[in-house]
Amino acid sequence: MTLGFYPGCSLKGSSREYAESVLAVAKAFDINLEEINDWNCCGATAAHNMNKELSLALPARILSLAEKQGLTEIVVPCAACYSRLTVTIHELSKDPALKAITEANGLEYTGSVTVLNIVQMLDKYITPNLEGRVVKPFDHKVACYYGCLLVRPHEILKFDREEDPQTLDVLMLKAGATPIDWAFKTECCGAGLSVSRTSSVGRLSGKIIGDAKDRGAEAVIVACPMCHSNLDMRRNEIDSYLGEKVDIPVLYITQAIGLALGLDRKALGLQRHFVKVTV
Amino acid sequence: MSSDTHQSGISGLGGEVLEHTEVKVTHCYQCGKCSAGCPLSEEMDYPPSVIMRMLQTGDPVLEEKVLRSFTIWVCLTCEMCFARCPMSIDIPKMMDFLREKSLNEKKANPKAKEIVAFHKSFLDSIKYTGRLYEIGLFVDYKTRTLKIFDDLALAPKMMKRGKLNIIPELIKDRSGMASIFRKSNKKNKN
Amino acid sequence: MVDLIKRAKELIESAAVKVVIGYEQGTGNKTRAIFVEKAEDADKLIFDSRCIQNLAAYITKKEVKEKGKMAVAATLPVMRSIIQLASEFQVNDDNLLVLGITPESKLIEFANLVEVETFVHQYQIEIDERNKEMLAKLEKMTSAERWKFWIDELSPCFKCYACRAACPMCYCHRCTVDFNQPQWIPVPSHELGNLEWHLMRAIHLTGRCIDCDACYNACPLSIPINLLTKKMLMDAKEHFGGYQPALKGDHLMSTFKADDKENFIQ
Amino acid sequence: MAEFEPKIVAFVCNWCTYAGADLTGTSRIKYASNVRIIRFPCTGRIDYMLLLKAFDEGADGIIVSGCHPNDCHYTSGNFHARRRWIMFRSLCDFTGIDTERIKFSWVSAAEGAKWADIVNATVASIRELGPYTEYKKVAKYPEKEVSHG
Amino acid sequence: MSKIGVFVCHCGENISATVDCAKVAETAGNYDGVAFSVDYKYMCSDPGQNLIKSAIKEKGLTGVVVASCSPRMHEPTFRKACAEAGLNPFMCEMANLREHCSWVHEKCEATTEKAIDLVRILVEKVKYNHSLNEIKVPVTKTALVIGGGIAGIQASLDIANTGHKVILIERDPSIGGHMSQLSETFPTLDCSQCILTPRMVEVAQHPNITLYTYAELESLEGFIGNFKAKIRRKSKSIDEKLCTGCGQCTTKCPVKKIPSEFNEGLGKRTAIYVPFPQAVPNKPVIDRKNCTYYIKGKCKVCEIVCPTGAIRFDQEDQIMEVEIGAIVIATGFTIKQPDFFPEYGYGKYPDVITGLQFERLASASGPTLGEIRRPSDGKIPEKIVFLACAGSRDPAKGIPYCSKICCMYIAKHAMLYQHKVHGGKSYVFYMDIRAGGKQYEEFVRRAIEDDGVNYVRGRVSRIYEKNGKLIVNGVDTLLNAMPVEIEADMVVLATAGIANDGAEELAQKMHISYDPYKFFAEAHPKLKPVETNTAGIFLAGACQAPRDIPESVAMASGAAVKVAGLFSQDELTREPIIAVVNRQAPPVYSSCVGCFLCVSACPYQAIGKEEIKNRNGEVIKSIAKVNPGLCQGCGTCVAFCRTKSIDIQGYTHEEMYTEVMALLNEY
Repeated sequence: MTLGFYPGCSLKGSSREYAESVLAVAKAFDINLEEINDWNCCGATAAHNMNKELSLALPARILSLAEKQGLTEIVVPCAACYSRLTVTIHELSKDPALKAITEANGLEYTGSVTVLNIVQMLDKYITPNLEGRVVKPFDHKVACYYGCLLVRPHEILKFDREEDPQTLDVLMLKAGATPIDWAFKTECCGAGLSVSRTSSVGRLSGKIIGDAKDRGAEAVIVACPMCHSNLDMRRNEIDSYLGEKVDIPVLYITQAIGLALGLDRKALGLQRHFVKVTV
Repeated sequence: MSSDTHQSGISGLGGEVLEHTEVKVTHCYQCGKCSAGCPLSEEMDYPPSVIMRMLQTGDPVLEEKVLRSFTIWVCLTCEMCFARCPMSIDIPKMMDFLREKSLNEKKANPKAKEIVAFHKSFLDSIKYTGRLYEIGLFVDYKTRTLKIFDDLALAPKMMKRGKLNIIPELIKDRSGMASIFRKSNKKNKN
Repeated sequence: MVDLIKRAKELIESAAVKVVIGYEQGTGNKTRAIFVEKAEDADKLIFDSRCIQNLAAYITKKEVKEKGKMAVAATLPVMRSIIQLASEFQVNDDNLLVLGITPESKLIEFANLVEVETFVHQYQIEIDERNKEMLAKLEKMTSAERWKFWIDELSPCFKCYACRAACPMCYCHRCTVDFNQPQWIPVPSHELGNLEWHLMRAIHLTGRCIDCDACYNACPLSIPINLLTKKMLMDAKEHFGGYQPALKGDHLMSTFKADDKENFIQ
Repeated sequence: MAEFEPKIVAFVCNWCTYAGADLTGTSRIKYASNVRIIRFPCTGRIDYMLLLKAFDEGADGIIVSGCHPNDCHYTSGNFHARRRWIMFRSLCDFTGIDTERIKFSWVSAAEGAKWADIVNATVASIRELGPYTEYKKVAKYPEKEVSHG
Repeated sequence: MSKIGVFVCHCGENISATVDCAKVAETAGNYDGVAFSVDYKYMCSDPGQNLIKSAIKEKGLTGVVVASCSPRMHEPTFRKACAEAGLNPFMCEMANLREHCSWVHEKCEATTEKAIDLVRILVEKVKYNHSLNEIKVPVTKTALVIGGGIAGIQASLDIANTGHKVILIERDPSIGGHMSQLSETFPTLDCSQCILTPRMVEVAQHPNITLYTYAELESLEGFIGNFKAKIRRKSKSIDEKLCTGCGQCTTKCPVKKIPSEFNEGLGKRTAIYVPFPQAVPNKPVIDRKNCTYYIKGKCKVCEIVCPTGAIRFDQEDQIMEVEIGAIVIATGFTIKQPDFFPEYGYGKYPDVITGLQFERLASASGPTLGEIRRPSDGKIPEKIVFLACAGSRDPAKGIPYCSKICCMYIAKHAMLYQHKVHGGKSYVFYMDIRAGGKQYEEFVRRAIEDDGVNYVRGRVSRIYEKNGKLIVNGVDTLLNAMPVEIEADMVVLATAGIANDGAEELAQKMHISYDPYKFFAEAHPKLKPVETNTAGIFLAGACQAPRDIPESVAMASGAAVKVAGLFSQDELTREPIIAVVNRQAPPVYSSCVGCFLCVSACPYQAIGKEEIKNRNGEVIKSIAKVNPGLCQGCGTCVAFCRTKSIDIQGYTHEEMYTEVMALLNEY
């Protein structure tokens, strides 16, 4: 089976291990992820912070490309890209006037594309026959971290529930893990301020890692490169906020699943993490 | 829309907000749930509910303060406020609008220099390459902010882990990208 | 329409219905209604683009009802009329079987009116472009010009009541014009009587008219009286979010919303 | 020649506007004498045909008035009326009947002064407009008697 | 040919000062159909009235027009006078020459002309008037009260004490309602049950009150004074006559783990149970959903231990039909379970509870015997947080309106907590304190000033559990929206008061209207707060909107008076100003085509279907029919009817048409 694939910038760079693990897991279930040709950046936080037009135009280009390529379902592992694309689809469908933006750029989008975030994709195509395939149950206490962009705004994304969502936990349960009940599932990690306001990120991500640790999590499971880079690469700031060194590794959901499937650690890009993956 | 603004009797900045975002500042009854849940409210000069209040007054002085506030830049659009607002007020959407306006009117808060710079660098990066070129972004951002030494330790580590591309990823239709930027910027100015 | 004929035959033969109402070739290039009561007559049934007469106008007629259960070859407007009539308790599943004809001219038979309703609700009532323009043109005129327009248009009317006869919604046994204590509508067909008759018609059809144009098609003088009902249709949409025939739920004009507009009230 | 004195018919409900007009009287507030009040139990009872009839018979202006929303003695008669007025007005407007000559208002039993204002304002504006000759013209027909039941 | 008398009144100087009354009378005298016309100084005086009476007798008048003051003033007077002279009162009309003419215009030609017009209009109308007779409706002097909470109890007692019969039905096994669950009551802090239970007993013992608990309204038909109600008496599975309420069965019942409704799930009860010790009647019922016998087919312990053999497993629901003249609805309200607030963790954290649960904790008859102990581990909370508006004023997740009672009971809760837990700290997160009411504001101030409750103005964003504490993330909007974090041991949510489940169905059964929130709608927001727009059905208490105890009781007494007033006559006489559907000779029967649009237009559900049958009983036509008991005569239906088949007496098509004609065509 073939699904459309929009990696987004981070998966080509700082979070390539995410891409690697996504492709690896997909492959394991003979799902062919077809990359959108000549895709561009979705504009991320920067665009919608600075310029509404742009924040719609950029994703619109991606969507129209996908449509041209005849892709009806596209998998978008990056929660930020997922959010931008879904919001754009929503805005375009809501307000015909905005069609102007797409047309102005000689783009055409009729609205035939649906966007799947990674959890939805796993849920839809992999979970059903996951349990049978688990060879090395991921037997650890895990804190499933959803962050913001996966679940909010619910009115538009319509994914899981805003408070105390469950899909990741269920998924990990199936992979043999023990999801803990903790308090920071959907609190923000600092996302867009990663570079420009590291101090804030230290505090926000600190709280998250802190609570996960206090409740005895052995790993934090994420589905967003921004969350990952903050929780993984910003450990100095986090540790200094917590006033202690915490070495709970942060894994992408696809990496955890990959491990459960017994895929090669390198293929899943675990070596690329800052915090050594001990689990 | 604008007629709605008129009927709503909301004028000034609040009126503009209504016109561009359908957010009605008068909906807010100041319960403060947004400020209570906002992960960054303690770093803001005015927490979200206070921003709402300032807009409700319709007082030009306060509206000016809003556009010059640090709040609108430190806001992460994590959507927590919207998710929990009893009146379903789309504060993040309003923040987007306020940021854009503040930027167009050159009123961005000086404390937000880095944040704005980062966003600019980010957009420039994709403007030319179509995709984010992280090294380029870093360098550009650092030259903009002269924060040469922050995060300097990070780059090599990332490089070592193959997390950075030496060569930028380029998309073919770069002229297309350029035009998208041109068009939306033109729209933006008026 | 072969399958229509076939089905009509079956229905009559199996005595499932007593009469099938459909279209047959009329004089010249016109089609007219036919009441098939004998299987062999079913062969006369036709259906094509010329069949625009609203057959629902017949199903409330005493003479037809007396025949017993009937089946109607119903185009979209006819089905709409039927639902509206059902909501006004004029027809029901016991005395009516609907042989639907889809906009794609496919025969589709419905087990009951609920099914008809669901089918009908897939389509919005849309005023055609030509009339939209006409309405727009009229709205642009000054009040005085409109007055002149209508007086001129209506003065030739000689109250033949073909419009009333053709309209499925005009099923009342005693129309207000037949009311003479007091004489609401002047009997003679002069400007005033005509104006008031057509105004009253438009009001009585507000919230009920399904825009089938039967009245206009029936008018020997082709007076655009359907513009009046179309206007009501549009304003109903503008002010109350519009309506469509529905078996349950209240009638547009016998209900209200506390926030209906009142900017015209001092 | 003498100033044109418009004929104005007021269709009012018994519980609010009629009582309001009573209050205008008890408070001795003066207003134009052109208006003739016809009492109905409720605005919900007012038949739009009667408004047309008034024009037929030579009225130059019409006032329709009842209880404010939510104050209807019968809870919702005025709401029903209001919805009918909306459609009736737009039909009149569409057929070129001068809607300026039909004034709708809410006058409560406590608004004696408002009633006087409404009447005066209406009389003034109808004076401006002059006699409703257009309608009278078409209304003039030989068999006029027929119209009387 | 009608013979009409016109009587023009000078009202002293009031009319004659600006109107030439003599001229008015003279002109009127010349109208055809006018047999007598006169002007007189004071028409309403005895001589004036006698003038009318004698004219009626001598001239044999068929109609009268009195041209004087407003009919709203003297119509009854003059109609009475006519009646006394043998003329049908509805053949008398009044022209309003004073309020609508002489008092509002200057003395001049035009004013007199107007007066003449006003008289002419009514002379012409009277020609078309019909003699009408007052409508008489018999009254069944028994009231049905639905709901045995404090409102229903009060209404029943008040009606019963006027000497009329009352049937009180309650769907739960005992009366008492929410009030019986409360600990103390604001603003006096007297014990709820201490003031309530005596009344419950009084109800049970009152000779005029028949009490059916575990019973619900099945259906209702009829109209004011003449309702027929079907009541379903749910099977209690016991023979109440034999049961002595000894309690053997409840102590021995093996199923002991059922969450007690009365204790809001904080306590347990058995399958055969009495909801609470002071229950009225104090006799058990078997909860069939949980009873082992009904589930597994064996057990019957209760039957074995019952000394009087009162258990009846095979007992079935009974439907009984009663005739009543009036109904008081007092079905009360319920609370919106706050589980729609995941961020507050209700249902997830046992120590996040509702206000009603707190009442049970604070109540001496409650599961903790009045000690404030948290459900999770029975510890006494050292820090407690109260959240106002947990559902109220929250269009997004809860309800848009203000539940009204919460501000007060929160203050009470905090107070009770401070009194019971010395050294405890309590916080109240609020947005506004709504303490309008006698002694209410003072009460709240006492909580803040004397008992040291910390009121924080702001809403709580979320609550999560950490190390056995409930972390409450709030904000203080009075300190520039400063975040406030409290590590609490227990959190109480002031849940919203909402309409009872099933309110909608009940309203439809009784044909009364309800508001968007399913609360029953009063007939007039200001002037008819306890009436519904169906004559003979009244409202009491929180079924109409959230209400506190004093308000509920006041409403109940109000409703009771309305019922008593209704029962004070043997027959209801009503003005015959009602709508009628015309009838004609066969085969037409009526010009009504039975589209029944009038039905939805009628504000009083007064229009129904009438089926006209032929000799063989087959329906040949169904037409609209107005119920004279329900019609209030607004005439809304009349303006709707396309065939003009429905008309309203006193304001008929002909009458109103004639007025317009007469007005505009001078003689």
